[in-house]
This record gives sequence, C-alpha cells and structure tokens, in this order.
Amino acid sequence: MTAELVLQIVLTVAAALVGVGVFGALSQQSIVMIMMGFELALNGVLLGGAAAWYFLAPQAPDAQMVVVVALVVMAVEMAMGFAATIAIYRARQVDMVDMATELQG
Amino acid sequence: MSGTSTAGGAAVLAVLVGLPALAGVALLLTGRRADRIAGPLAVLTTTAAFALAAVAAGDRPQLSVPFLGVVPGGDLRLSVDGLSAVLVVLVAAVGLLTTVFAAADLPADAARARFFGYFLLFIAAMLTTVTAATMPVLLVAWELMGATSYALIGYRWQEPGRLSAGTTAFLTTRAADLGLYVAAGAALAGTGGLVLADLPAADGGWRDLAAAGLLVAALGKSAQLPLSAWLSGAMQGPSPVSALLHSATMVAAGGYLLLRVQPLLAATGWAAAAAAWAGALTALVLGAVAVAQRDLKQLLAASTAAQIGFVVLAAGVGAVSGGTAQLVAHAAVKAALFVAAGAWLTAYGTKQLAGLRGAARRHRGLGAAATVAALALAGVPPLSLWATKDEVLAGVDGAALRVVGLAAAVLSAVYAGRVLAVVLARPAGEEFFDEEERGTRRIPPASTGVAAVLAVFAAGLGVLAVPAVAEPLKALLGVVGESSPTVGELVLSGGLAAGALTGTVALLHRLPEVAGALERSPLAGWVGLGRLLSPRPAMALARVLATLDDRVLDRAVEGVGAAARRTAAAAARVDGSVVDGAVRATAEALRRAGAAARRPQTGLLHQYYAQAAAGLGVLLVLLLVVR
Amino acid sequence: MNEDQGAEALALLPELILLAGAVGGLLLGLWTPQRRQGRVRAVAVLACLGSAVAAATALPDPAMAVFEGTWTIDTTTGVVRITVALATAVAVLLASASVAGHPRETEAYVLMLLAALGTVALAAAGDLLLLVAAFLLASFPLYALAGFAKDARGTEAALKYYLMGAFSGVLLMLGVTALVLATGTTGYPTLAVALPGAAAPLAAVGVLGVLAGVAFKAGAVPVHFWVPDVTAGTTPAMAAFITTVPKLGAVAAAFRLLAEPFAAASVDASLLVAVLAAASMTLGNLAAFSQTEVLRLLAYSTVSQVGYLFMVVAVAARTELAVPALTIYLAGYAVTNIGAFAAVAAAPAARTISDWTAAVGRRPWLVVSLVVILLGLVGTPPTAVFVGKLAVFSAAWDGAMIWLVVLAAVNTVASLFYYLRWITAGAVGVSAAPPAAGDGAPAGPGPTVGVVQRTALLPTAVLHSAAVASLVLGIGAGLWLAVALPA
Amino acid sequence: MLTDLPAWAVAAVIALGGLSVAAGIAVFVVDSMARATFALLTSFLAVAGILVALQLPYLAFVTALMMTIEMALMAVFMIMFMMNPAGLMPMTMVHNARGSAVLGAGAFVLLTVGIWTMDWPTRNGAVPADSTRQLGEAIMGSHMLVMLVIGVALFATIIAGTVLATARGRYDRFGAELDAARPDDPVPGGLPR
Amino acid sequence: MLLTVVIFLPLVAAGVLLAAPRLGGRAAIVLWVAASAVDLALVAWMWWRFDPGPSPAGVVGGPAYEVDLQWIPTVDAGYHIGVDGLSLPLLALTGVVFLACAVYSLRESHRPRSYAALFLFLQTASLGTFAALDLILFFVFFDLTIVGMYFVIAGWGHGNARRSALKFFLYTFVGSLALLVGFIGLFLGGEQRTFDMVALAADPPLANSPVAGGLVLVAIGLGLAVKTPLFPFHTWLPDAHTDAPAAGSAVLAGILLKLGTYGFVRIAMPILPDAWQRWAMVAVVAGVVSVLWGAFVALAQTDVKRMIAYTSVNHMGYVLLGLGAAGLVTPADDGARTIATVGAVYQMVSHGLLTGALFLLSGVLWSRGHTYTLDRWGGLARPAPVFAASLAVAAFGSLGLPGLSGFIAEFQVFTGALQAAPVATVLAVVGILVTAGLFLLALQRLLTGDTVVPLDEDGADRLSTRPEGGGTATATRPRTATVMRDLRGHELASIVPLLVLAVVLGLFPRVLLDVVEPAAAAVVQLVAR
Repeated sequence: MTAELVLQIVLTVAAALVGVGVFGALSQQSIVMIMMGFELALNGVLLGGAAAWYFLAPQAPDAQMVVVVALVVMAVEMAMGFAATIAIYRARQVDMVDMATELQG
Repeated sequence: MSGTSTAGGAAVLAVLVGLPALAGVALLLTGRRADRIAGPLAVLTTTAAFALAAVAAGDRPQLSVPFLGVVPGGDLRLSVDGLSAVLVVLVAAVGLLTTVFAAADLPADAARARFFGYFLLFIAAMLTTVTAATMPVLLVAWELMGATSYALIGYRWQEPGRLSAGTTAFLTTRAADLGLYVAAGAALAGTGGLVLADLPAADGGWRDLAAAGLLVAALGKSAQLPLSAWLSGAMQGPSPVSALLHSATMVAAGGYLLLRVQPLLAATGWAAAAAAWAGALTALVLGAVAVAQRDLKQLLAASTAAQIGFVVLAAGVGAVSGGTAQLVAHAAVKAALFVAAGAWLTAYGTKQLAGLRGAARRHRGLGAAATVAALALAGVPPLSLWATKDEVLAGVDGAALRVVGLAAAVLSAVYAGRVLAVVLARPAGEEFFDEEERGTRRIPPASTGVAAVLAVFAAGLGVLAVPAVAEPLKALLGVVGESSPTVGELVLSGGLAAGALTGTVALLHRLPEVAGALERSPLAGWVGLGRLLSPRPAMALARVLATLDDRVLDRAVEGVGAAARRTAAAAARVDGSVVDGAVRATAEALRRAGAAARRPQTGLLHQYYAQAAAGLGVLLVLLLVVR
Repeated sequence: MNEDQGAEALALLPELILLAGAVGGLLLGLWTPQRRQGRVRAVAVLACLGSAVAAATALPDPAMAVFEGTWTIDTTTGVVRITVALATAVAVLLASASVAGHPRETEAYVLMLLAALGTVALAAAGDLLLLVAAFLLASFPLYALAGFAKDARGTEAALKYYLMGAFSGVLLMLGVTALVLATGTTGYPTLAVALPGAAAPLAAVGVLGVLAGVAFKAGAVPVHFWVPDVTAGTTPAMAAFITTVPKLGAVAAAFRLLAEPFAAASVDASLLVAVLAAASMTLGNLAAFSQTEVLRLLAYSTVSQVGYLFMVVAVAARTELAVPALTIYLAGYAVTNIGAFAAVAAAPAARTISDWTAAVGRRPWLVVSLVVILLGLVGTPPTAVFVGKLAVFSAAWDGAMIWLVVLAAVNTVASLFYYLRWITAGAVGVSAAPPAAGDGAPAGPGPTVGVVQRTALLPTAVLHSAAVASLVLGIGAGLWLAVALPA
Repeated sequence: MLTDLPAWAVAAVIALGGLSVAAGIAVFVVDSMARATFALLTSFLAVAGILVALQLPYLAFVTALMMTIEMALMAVFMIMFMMNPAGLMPMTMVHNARGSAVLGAGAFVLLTVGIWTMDWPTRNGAVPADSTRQLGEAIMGSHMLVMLVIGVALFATIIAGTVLATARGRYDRFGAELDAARPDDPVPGGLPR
Repeated sequence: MLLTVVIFLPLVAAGVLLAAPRLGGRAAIVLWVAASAVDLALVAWMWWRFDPGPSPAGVVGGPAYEVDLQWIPTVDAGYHIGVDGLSLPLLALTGVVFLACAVYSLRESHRPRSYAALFLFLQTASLGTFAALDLILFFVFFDLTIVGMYFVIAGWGHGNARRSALKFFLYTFVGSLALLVGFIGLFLGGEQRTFDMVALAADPPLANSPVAGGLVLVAIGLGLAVKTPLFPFHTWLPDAHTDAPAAGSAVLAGILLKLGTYGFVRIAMPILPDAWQRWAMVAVVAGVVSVLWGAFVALAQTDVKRMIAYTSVNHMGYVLLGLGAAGLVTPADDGARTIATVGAVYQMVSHGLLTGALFLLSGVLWSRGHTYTLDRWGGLARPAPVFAASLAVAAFGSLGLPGLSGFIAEFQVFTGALQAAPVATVLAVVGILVTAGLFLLALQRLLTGDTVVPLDEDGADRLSTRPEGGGTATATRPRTATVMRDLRGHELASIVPLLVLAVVLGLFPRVLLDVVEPAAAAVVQLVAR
C-alpha cells in the first residue's frame, strides 16, 4: 500500500471526525454537547496534524506543534465552556443555547 | 468714421448720455420727496441734453469706457457719426419736447419723481443706443430701454392691467432682444471682436447669424410683424410715454438699428430682402389695423408700426437716407399726434374716437397742430412724410414690393383721414367724455406749445426730400448716390394720399357705419397678433416640466429605492414605524433591506452556526472557482 | 545565543510591560481592599502607557523578526502596539465608571491587559501557531469581560461570544492543519515560499479557515453574529473594549497574512477578503439602519467599519499605500469607536436613541462631541477616520479594486442614514421636542431631570477627549504619520 | 513509494480510524450525556492509538492522558449541572438536525473529495528517529514563543474562568477590607491567606 | 498667513461663542456680525493688495497669499491655500453674503448662539473651499459645508425641515463621495502621486488614458453637479431651500452652490484638460438643459422660495454652459472661450449677491406671514414700498438686466459660448426670456393689485396649542391678519448692500473683471493643452 493511500485513509478519518463534530456542534441544544462536537472536530484536526507530520513533513517539528496546540485548544476551550455554562446557569438556570435568546435583532 | 475724437468731445458725449441717466437715478432714489422738483429738473436736464446733442452732432466725438477686456470691441464705445448725429439731435429734441409735455400733462399729485426718473433714464438709454459703436453698449442700452419702458408703461401699477401691459411689452421686446445676444456671439465668433462696424466683414455663417439676430431684435423693438401686438398694450402707459416711445425712441430704435447695420444686411443678401418685406408688410398690415381702431392711441400705435415699417423697408432696400428722413419726420409727426391725443385724454378723459368728436375745434391751437400732423401722416404734399416716404420707395427695386409700399402709403392716408374726420367734425355734446378717467377740460399751454413746435417740424421736414437738402444729408450719412424719387413718383404718391384722405373723410361723412364695421373686423383686434405672444404655451410647458420635476426626477431617487424594495421585499416583513422621513421610498426600501439584514440575527446560536457554515461554504466555493 | 535571546526579549518590552502589569495588578489586587482597587487601575493604566511609550520608542527601528521569525516587529506591529495600549488605557478608565468597587474590579483590569497582550500578539504573529495562541489569549479574557456583570444579558452575551469563538477556533485550527498539510510548515516566510505551489483545495481550506478565525476576532461577516448580541448584552464600557481592541490586532493579523504568506497563494485570498469586506460593510450598514438601541446600532456600525478595514487588507500585497492606510484607519477607528461607546456610557441607563437624547438633555458640548464622533464614523472630514477612509479608498483603488471603492462609497452614504438619526435626535431633537415628549421617557419633568443628572462624568470626559483626538488625529495626520511611518 | 508502515500498523490505523469515527457518531446518538462522554473518550483514545502507529508516542500519551482526565471532569460536571446525567430517561436535545446533518456531511464530503482527488506532495526526508526529541527542541527553540503565549493564555483562561464561574471572591471570604481573620466560607476549609 | 486668518477667524469666533454660555443671544449675534465684518475687511484688504500680475495668474502661475504645509505626507496632501483671480471674487462674495446674513439675523431669537456659531463655522468651511489648493483640503471644507448646512436646515428650518435637511445631506453627501472617488483617481492617475492642485495642474494626470480620465471626470463631475446643482441632480435644492431659514437659504444658494461650479473651473478644467475637452459637450448640454429646465419649472411654481430656488438651477446652468464652451477648443478661439469663462465666474459672484438678496427678501415674507405662497400675497408695493423696490431690483438683476451684475455675466457667457456651441447657446438664450417672464409675473402678483396678506397662522397655531382650560377666551379670538411691515433696519442693512454691490458690479464690471480675466485666460490656456 502506498503512503499516499494510507495518508488519504487517515485524512478521511480526520475529515469524518470533523464532519461528525460539525454536525454535533450544529445540532445539539445542550451547551456541553456542542462543546463535545467541537472536541470531536479538533480530534480530527489533531489527527490531520499527525498525518501531516508523518506522511509529508517529518523533518520539521511544525506539524507536531500543531498537534500540541490542538490539544491546548481543546483543553482551554473546554475549561472556558464550563465556566460560561456555569455562569449562565447561575444567572438563568439555563443550559440550553436555545433558551438564551434575549439578545437578538 | 468721420469727425474728431477729442477729450472734450468725449466729455460732451459722456455728459450727454450720463446727465439724463444720473438725473434719472437721482430722482428715483430720492423718491416722492423729489416730486415737486422732478418736472423742472427733467426739463432742465433734457434741455442741457439737447444742447449737448447739438454740440456732439457737430463735433462727432468718440468715447470709450473699458468694459470687457479680452477682445477688441469689448469696451463700451460711443461714437457719433452722421447717422448718429441726426438721431442724437432728434432724440434729444423729442425728449425735451415730450418732457415739457409730460411736466404739463401729469397730475400734480402723481409720483412725478418716479415718472421723470424713468423718463430720463429712458432717454439716456435711447441716446446711448443711437451712439453705440460696439455690441456690449448697444445691448446694454437696448435692454435698459426695454426695462424702462416696462416701468413707464406700468407707471400706474395700482390700476389693474397696466403693469401686465408693461410686462408684455418687456417680454416681447426681450424675446426679440435675444437676437441681439446671439448677434453679439456671432460677431465675436465671426470677427473676433464686438465692434458693430466690423460686422459686414464677418466670416460666412457667423455673418448670417449676426444679421439674423439683429434683424429679429430690430423687428421686435420696432413692433414689426409678427411681433407687433405689444405696442397695443403699451398704450396703457401715460401719454407722454407714448409720445416718447412711439416717435423717436423705442419703436424707432429698431428702424435705426437696421439703418445702422444696413451694410451687413446688404452683405448677406437675404437679410436685406427679409427686412424689406417685413417692413413693407408691416406697413400694409398695421396700416390696415390702424384703420380699424376705435381708440385714437391704438390707431396711432398701429400707424407707428406701419410708418416704421417704411424705415425698415428703407434699410432693407438700401435707402438709408430715405429711411433716416422717414424716421426723423415720423418722429415729429407722431410726437405731435401723441401729444395731442394725450392732451385730449387729460382734458376730456377719453381717447375713443367717438368721444373725441370735434376735439380739434374745442382748442384751436392744439387742434391746428394735430391737424397738420395728421395731414403729414397721411402723406399729403408738401408735408414731410409725403417726401420721405417717396425717398424710401425710390430705393425699392421690385414691383411687388413697390406696390405693397404704395398700398401702405394709401392706407396711412386712410387712417389719417379717419382721425381727421373725427376731430375736425362738429363737436358733439360731452356725453362721451370721461369714459376712461376724469378729464380736466383744459389743455395746458405747454402742451399746445409742444404740439405746435412738433407740427412745424412735421410740416417742414419734407425739405429733407428736397435735393438741396437731401444730398448733404446723404453725404452726412455717407450714402452718397442713393436714388431719389422722380417727380412723377412724388406726384403719384401725393395724389394717391390726397385722394385717399379726401375719400376717407367723405366716406366717413356719408356712411359713418363703415367705421363701426371696421371696428368689428378682426383688424381691430390687431389681427390676433397678440395671441402669438400668449404666455400660455410657456406656462403649460412650465407646468408639465414642474410636474415632471416633482414626479419623475425627484422620485427617480426614490425609485432606485423602490426597485431595491421590490427585490428585498420578497421576504421582508412590514415594518410600520417611520424613520425620520428621509427620501421616503429610499428610506423605506433601505429599512426593509435593513430589516432583512437583521433577520439572520435571530438570537439562536445554532442558526448563527448554520449561517456561518453556509457562508463559509459559499466562500470556499468562491475560492476554488475564482482563481 | 543567550545574548540574542536577551535582545529578543528586549524587543518584546512593550508586551512584557503589559504582562507585568497584568501579573502585578493581579498580585496587588490580592492585597487590596475592595474600595481601593483604584490602585490596580492605576497599575493597569501605567502599564498600558509604559507599553505604549516603549512601543513608540521602538517604532523607528527597522523591521525585524524575533524568536525564529515567529514574532514580527514592523510598522504595523508598532502602530497596533501603541493603539492597543492607549485604547486599553482609555477602556480601563471608561470601565472604571461601571466596575469601580466591584469585587472583581482587579480581575477586570487584568483581563483587559491580557486581552490587549493577545491582541498585540495577533498583530505581531509571524507563525500560524503563534496566531492560534494569540487567538486564544485575545479571546478568553473577553468572554469573561463580556459576562462580567453576570446578569442575564451579560452571561448570555458571554455564552454566545464563547460559542462563536469556539467554532471559529475550530475553523482556525482546521485551516492551520490544512496549510500544514499543504506546505509542512507554519512560519509565514516559509509559507510564502511554499503556498504558491501548494494544491489549491488544501490552500483554499487553509486560507479560508485561518481567515475565518481572524474574521471572528475582527467581527466580520460571516462570523460576525456575536457582535450585536455581545455588544448589547454587556456594559457600554466593555462593549467599547471588545469591539475596539481585538479588532485592531485581528485586522493587522489579516493584513500580515495577506501581505506575506497568502500574497501569492494558489487561491485568490485577496478576492476572498474583498468579498468579506463588501459583505461586512453592506450587512452592517443595512442591519444598523433601523436600529433604535444605541448599542446594537454601534455594534452593526463596527461590523461595517471592519468592512472598510478589510478593504485595505484585501490589497495588502498589491500597493505600497496599504500600510499607511491601515495605520491611519486603525488609529482613527480606535479613537472614534471608543468615543462612540463612551457616548453611550455617558448615559448608562439609556438603551434607545430617544432615551439617550432625553438623558443627555441640554448639554450642548456633549452633543457636539457626539456629532463629531458620529460624523467621524461616517468619515466626514477632518476627522481621523476621514483621513483613514481616504487612504483606504486610495489603496483599494490602487490595488485594482475599484468596485470595492464604489461599493464602500455607496455604503458610506447608507451609513449616513442611521448615524444622522442619532445626530439629529441629539442635536435637534433636544430642543425641538420638549424633554417630556420623548417616547420612552416617563411623564412629568421630574424623572427626566434625574436622568439628566445620571450622565456619568468619566465617560463624558472620554467622549470629549475622543472627539478632540479624532479631530487632532485627522488634522494633524501629517505630524503623527511622519513619526509613525518614517519614509 | 511504499509506505514504511508495516502492514499491521496500516491495519491498526484503519481499524482505529473506523473506531474513532464510530465512537464519534455514537456521541450524538446515545441518549445520555454520560454515555456520550465515554463515546467521545473512546474516539480520542482511538486517535491516540493512530498517533502511536504514526510514531508519535509522546503525543499519543499526552492525548490519552489529557482526554481521559478531561472526560472524567466532564462527567463530574454533568452530574453536577446537567439534567439526566446518567441516562435515566431518554433524551433528544437537538434542533435543526437535518440542516446540521447536511452541513456536517457536506463538510465531510467536501474534504474527502479534496483528499482523494488532489495530488499530495511527497514526503520531505525521513521520519526522525526520536519524534519526541524533535518536539522538545521545537518547544524550547523555534516555537518557544508559541508556548510562552500559550502559557499566558492558560493564565488568562484561569482568571477568566474563575471570574465567570465563581460567585465568591476574596472580599466575600475576608471582607471588603480584607481584614477578616479567617475566611468566611460556607463549607469550612479552603486555603487561608 | 493672512489668508489663514481670514479662513479661520470665523471658526475661532464660533468657538468663542460656544465657549461662552453666559453670552446673551443678542450679544452672540453682535459678535457674529463683528467677526464677519472683520473677516470681510480682511478680504477687502487682500483684494486691495492683490496683484494679478502681468503673466496669467491661474493655478500654475503662482497664487497670492500662498501657504503650503505638509498635512498627510503619505499621500502628499497638504494644507495648501492661495488666492488667484478665480478664488478672490468668491472669497469676497463669501464675506459679503455671510455678513449680510449676520446682519439679517440680528433679531434671531431661536438659539441664537448656536445659530451664529453654525454660520461662522459654515463661513470658515466656505472660505476654506475657495482658498484650497489641495484636493483633500478642498474636499474637507467642501464636506464640512454640508454638515454645517444640515444643522442649519434641520435646526432652524420650518415646514418639513428635518426631512429636507436629510435629503440635502444625503444627496450632497453622495455627490461629495463621488468627488472623493474622483480625487483619488486623480491622485493615483498622476505620475507624482499628489493631491496638490498646483502640481496636478502643472502636469495633468491621466492625459494619455482617455477612458480613465473620462471616468475620473465623471466622478468629479457628478460630485460637483449635485452640489451645483445641475439637471437632473437638482431635486434636493427646492426642498432644502423651501424649508431652510432665510439666511440659510441665502448662504446655500449664494455660496454653497458656487462650490460646485468653482470646483469645475478650479479642478475639473485645469487638472483634466484632456477629458474636459473630450466631454465639454456634455457640460454644455447639461448646462443648457439646466437653464431651460430651471427656468420653466420656476415659471410654474406657486411658492416664492421654490421659484427662486429653481432659478438657481437656471443660473448655474449658464455657468456650466460657459465652462463647457471653454472646453470646446476646436471650434472656438481663445478670446471667445476666455469670455465664456469670465462670464461663468462672473455669474457665480452675481448670482451669489442677487439670489442671496432674493432669499433674504423671501425671508421677510416668511417673517411677516409664515407663508411663501404667491397667491396669499398681493399688492405689497403699497404697504411696503422699500420691500417692493428691493425685490424689483433683485428680480431685474436676476433676470439679467443691464446695469446689474447678472447681465455682465450672462452676456459674456452667451457671447463667448456661441462660437463653440451655437445651437446650445441659442437655446440657452431663451432662458433669460423665461426668467424675465417668471420674475415679472411674480412681481406683478406680489407687488401690485389689491393688497392681500395671509392670516396670521402662527398666531392661530399658538392658540391651538394653548391648554384647553384657560384658553377659551382667546381661542375664540378671530384670526388676525398679518401686518405687512416694510423692511426693518436690520433687514434693510443686510439686503440693500447686496443689491448695491450687484449694481456696482453691473455698472463697473472692471472692478471684478480686472481680477477675473487673467485667471480665466490662464484656465482657458490650461484647458487647451
């Protein structure tokens, strides 16, 4: 099997993760579930970064750094998401985005 | 250009023109406080002007005041050459006499300062016109004359109709004046300058355009066909104004101008013919109109146009000396008649022929003067117009033109006869008096004096046709060699005039109802020429354009918005609140578009996501497709 | 190596000062009684001013890249540093009117400093990963600031802001990954070399993803949805900060991307940005058109302003006029936008235009300043934004985007509608209608007087200063540009 | 060019890839948040496995570790705040499912089409012997500033998160003048000053 | 330096007014009058010392009182001001009209301090526009006039003032943006990348690219045409005028419209000579259509102020006709084109004086009876002879009677333009007939006949807004007829000088022509390149 084929398989997996993540983020009402969707999409990003390093540019550390940064993004966004959720829950006993629609127009 | 041009001469010219103008402006600015001194001051001024005119006529000065600096002839240049010399003296003289008449004729409680202010201004404008050597100064004087005539005709603005007659006069003459503007442009284009005398040398088409412009301007000012009707309305003005306007000024100005530019007319060929025919036809048609009038001043007005028609005809056929003589003689004749008519109007309160029955017999002095003048008008030998008219007709080449001219001459005898038949008749009672205003029943000696002086000239100026006088006149005018009438022609015309006159008087004596029939004919209404000047088409056009302006142009701005609205309104919800006005429909359309633009902002996050994702997808496609 | 790193660290002195201000302020706050947190504010302001001074000192230095090219210091960075620092200082003062004495006052200032730091990092990033890191740093403090009041609207604002941010973060990471897949590198200089030869689909996804992330920070279409909601949900002072400061860095970042790595990419990034610009200005203006809430109106106005800013981004690589244009417009925008929000903050209780008009009452100078500011947003001379607009239009035309110039001109006219509504209400309505006649105002003269008294002092001062600064920056454009852009 | 991955590794990659996607789908299919959390964790772990196969053991380890902890936190969080944490009752909390599916599928299709149609560049050089060392050098060298900024970002996250999430601050505990001798906590404990 | 003082003195005065809230309303206006008077005196001094020089002055020849400072060096825009034969008359006109407005407003009672400040601000903006020798500086001042006038109309207008003000602002703002776009085109089109008018005129940009040059001219022309205004961009004008206060209308028509025409002669012609030549016929046609359209539509108006407003369209049409003819190099020689240009510039000054006076006179009507409707006035010459005389003089001046300034202008326009565009000129000449007709009709209706004055609607309104409880006695009071008082002192002192100046310029045109002619000749030469 050629490296390119494997790369394409791996990237397809990554694309699938992104696609599922996007679907989740767009379809879920619960804030936490939306965050999960993003995590999943970032999961795909992470995989893509790794694939880029291994199959295309192993000599440079940049792609590895992409993976690291993706991990950081996942972590901090999760943390921030929890904080935001708690804040609005405290203020309005709401954890669904559809219930936060006071601001519009 | 003959004559000397000295500083002294220039000063004379400047004072000649400037004195009446300044005096006039001073009177106008002082207003009613100057009413008492206005008359004497005006007489004094015109007397001085007359003296200066005489000096100028002998001195032939030139004067140039810088005006437009870019091209030659842009200055205000006045110069007195032969033609001007004659006209200057004429204008000053008639001005003086009519001023004297006005001082006597106007009621003491009238706004005399205003009257004499405009009167003097008018005289100044006419003096300027006849000395003008460049287009700018000609145009200035020409237009000022029109405007002051407006003010003079509308002098009694408190009475309905007076000012509107002035408006008509001003607008008609101004419509013709447009020709002068065009001519000025053409002069500049054709000669590179604005000097009047250079015009015949202009390049091809520009020369034609200049000639056409001047012709139109002159015909309008002189009330020639088809722009004659304003003259009828101009009779609304006070009688001294009529006397001045219809004799040596205003109406005469057109004739003068054509005489002045006769070389240009001749150079183009067609313009001369056009002028000749316009003059001849005016003489004929307006003569007929005059015959049909019931109002003395209207009759005189129409006859003025007719008589000036001969001057125009003269300019057309190249009979400059004859035209000049006709102009001068007619001035005296017509001034005398208007003075008489005015004096009668003041005395008897009417100017209807019916009311003036026997007027000449009531005050003999004035009556005699008027009779002499009327006879002169009729062309009866040996009075002035007989000779001058023949002098003009002598220059006519074509048979048709000559026939028309002779017919017109006959008509002048007819309408003069109408006047004479009335005023010389045995007086009736006073039942027709005071139809138009309350008469004073007295004729001031000054009026009689003025009329008498004018009558003397009306009678005597026939000498202008005597070869011994005519030849120097031709030399003075620089047109030596123009043909003079033969004895046969003189006899023929004299006979025709005398015959027509007596015939008319006799006919009217026998069949007074002929007059009534004439007065009911279309001729009495100036053959509908007034309709030509109707403002209605212009007003209609104006209203249409105004509607267009409001409905279309202004809305076009809004229409842009409306179109946008139709596209945007498909989904936009109705929003009733009004936002401050603005260009309403644009605002409305924008508001709808704005509402549409806010609709994505639903407040629902997942819709934000979906929209953002969709938008990004479109952008991705864009990126991939457009490279 | 060590010396180098020392010198490099010194090159980051303005950032270090900001960071020191943040950390120091936080520590100081730990031992500061609730009512005396003003000293933290002083520290924050001083840090900002110090940072600005340091940046200004470094401004004339030639352009350089430090930390292996991941951090670029050039005119753009310098101007953003100064503008951001000063804007943050003003925003801190502006915010103090509403947060003074708040238990978390210290944290508010610290977060503002951190966001400012992140903004500068955005502008200076010379590496995609640094861009991502700066994105995080510039975003998270703002989520907290947006929800600082912790009321229903504030938390909703924070939540929406955060969720849009998370989405954009994913897009940004996606884009970075795509670019790495395409080129194997994240540094701008190497990207610039490799991108022209990269496969177009990858480049497209990468460019789009990265720009989407940046556009989110800038508040541009199609990821602008947070702007109105967040602006309306939070306090005016915070809104001023959120809609002003991060945008400066985001636009600078976009500019740098377009000028260097994306300049010759196998996809037309320039066109993409132009479309973003066009969409932003149009949508922002249209949506603002019938707004009656002052904050939402200003929010949409900032969206449209970003559109104008993106015009110059679109031609970043095409004309040498772009850098001055960016510089002028950024500075002008910062001053003017803060001024506009200060006008709202001056009457904090007012939500609609008529409220505002009633609250301001007969205070002509306030109205004059507002008029100057709003006309500044329109781009009326001689304000700073006018000079900026002039430069931007020139640059866009020079960059062969005349259609964009025309569209921007049309949009400017459209924007006049809503700005004039406010201007007229302020300038004319006050006297034309008796105070009690305002539609939202309570009946009777008494409460209106109360509203009048409730105009806040400090924001008023900021408004006046911004108005003056707008004029001074516009009229004195030559002076400060000569300093900012040495030949 | 033949890949230098051994056949088993390729097989493992494919299998783990399938697993991660399947687990990812499961996240939004299962009817409880707790289960969703564990499905997500499964997906992460599968990806970590692929990372191992791609000779990135360190990153794989970090991923697995971080995600396990994160998912554990999430589970706790949901038990604290969320309705129906353990799937006690069936739930569907979706909106616009069809549109989202279209968009998600669209993204996937678009990316996949790209992936399978474009020409991929060739690898530049060989995989280094020690990928972890390479990463370490990058973090301490060429990408140091990135990590520094990330550090500051984490700092900012902590403060921001605290500000947003907690209602009580030092003035609640020690008084407005910070002069309370002992903290006024609802539940005794916590750190003294 | 003197020029800078002239420009900014009013602004400083405005600042003083705003900064001194204690100042009474009357004192504020007096201060306004004083500032305007001093400014006018300074302009007069400048005129006295102004020497057009032996060589053609113009833009390139080196303007007087020049100041050239760097402003925005990155785009080479500068604070470059100067005076030449084209701008000096307009500066003087600005001084005169604003002083007249100040005097006229002596009794303004509605927020007089702000009113005075706004006008002073407007004065600075107008002076600055006329003195600017840099495109951006020009634009800055140009735009500020819009802002100032907007507030004047919106704040002190009557009727539908805010709507009209908004329309005015939007419309002219569109124009100004087009102008800005055009300026940018000039900047980018030139080799030297500058906004400096002198440099651009010396080395015209886009000379070799007719399409680009044409487009830039279209943009600039559009901007100026809206301001001028030319058909069909004039529809903002009647509304703005109708609802503006009298002094505002006087400034709007007297000064602000000139910004547009001045822009043509100052910018479009010298800087885009090639394009101007190419498109001169369009200017001519636009001018002629404006002439006729303005005249005829004015004829149909029933509202005095709208009528005067439309005559402005007509008068500005003459200007364009003259300037367009100046661009038709092939068919016409230098002399004719120079005369046309001189006429156009003369028309700007003349129209400023006469229309200013006319609008102030219409303001007198409003102040007496709160209506401009022609039908509701009549026979005013009896109770108000001075008003009648002034109106008559202004009207005759406006219709182009010799002896008043309008004639000098129109005569030169026609005479100069005929060679270049005979058909157009002959058509345009008709305009003076129609204006004559409309003015004479208006005079006839307003001044003669039975004296008619409107009911005092203002008084009626005041009654109706009175609270119902206490107002029964007054509410039944019959509506009082307006007392048509003749011109009062301040009205006289503001209107008559304008008319006197119009007469002076009509009788002694050399006063102005000595200044204008060399500059116009220079422009004509520049266009002919």
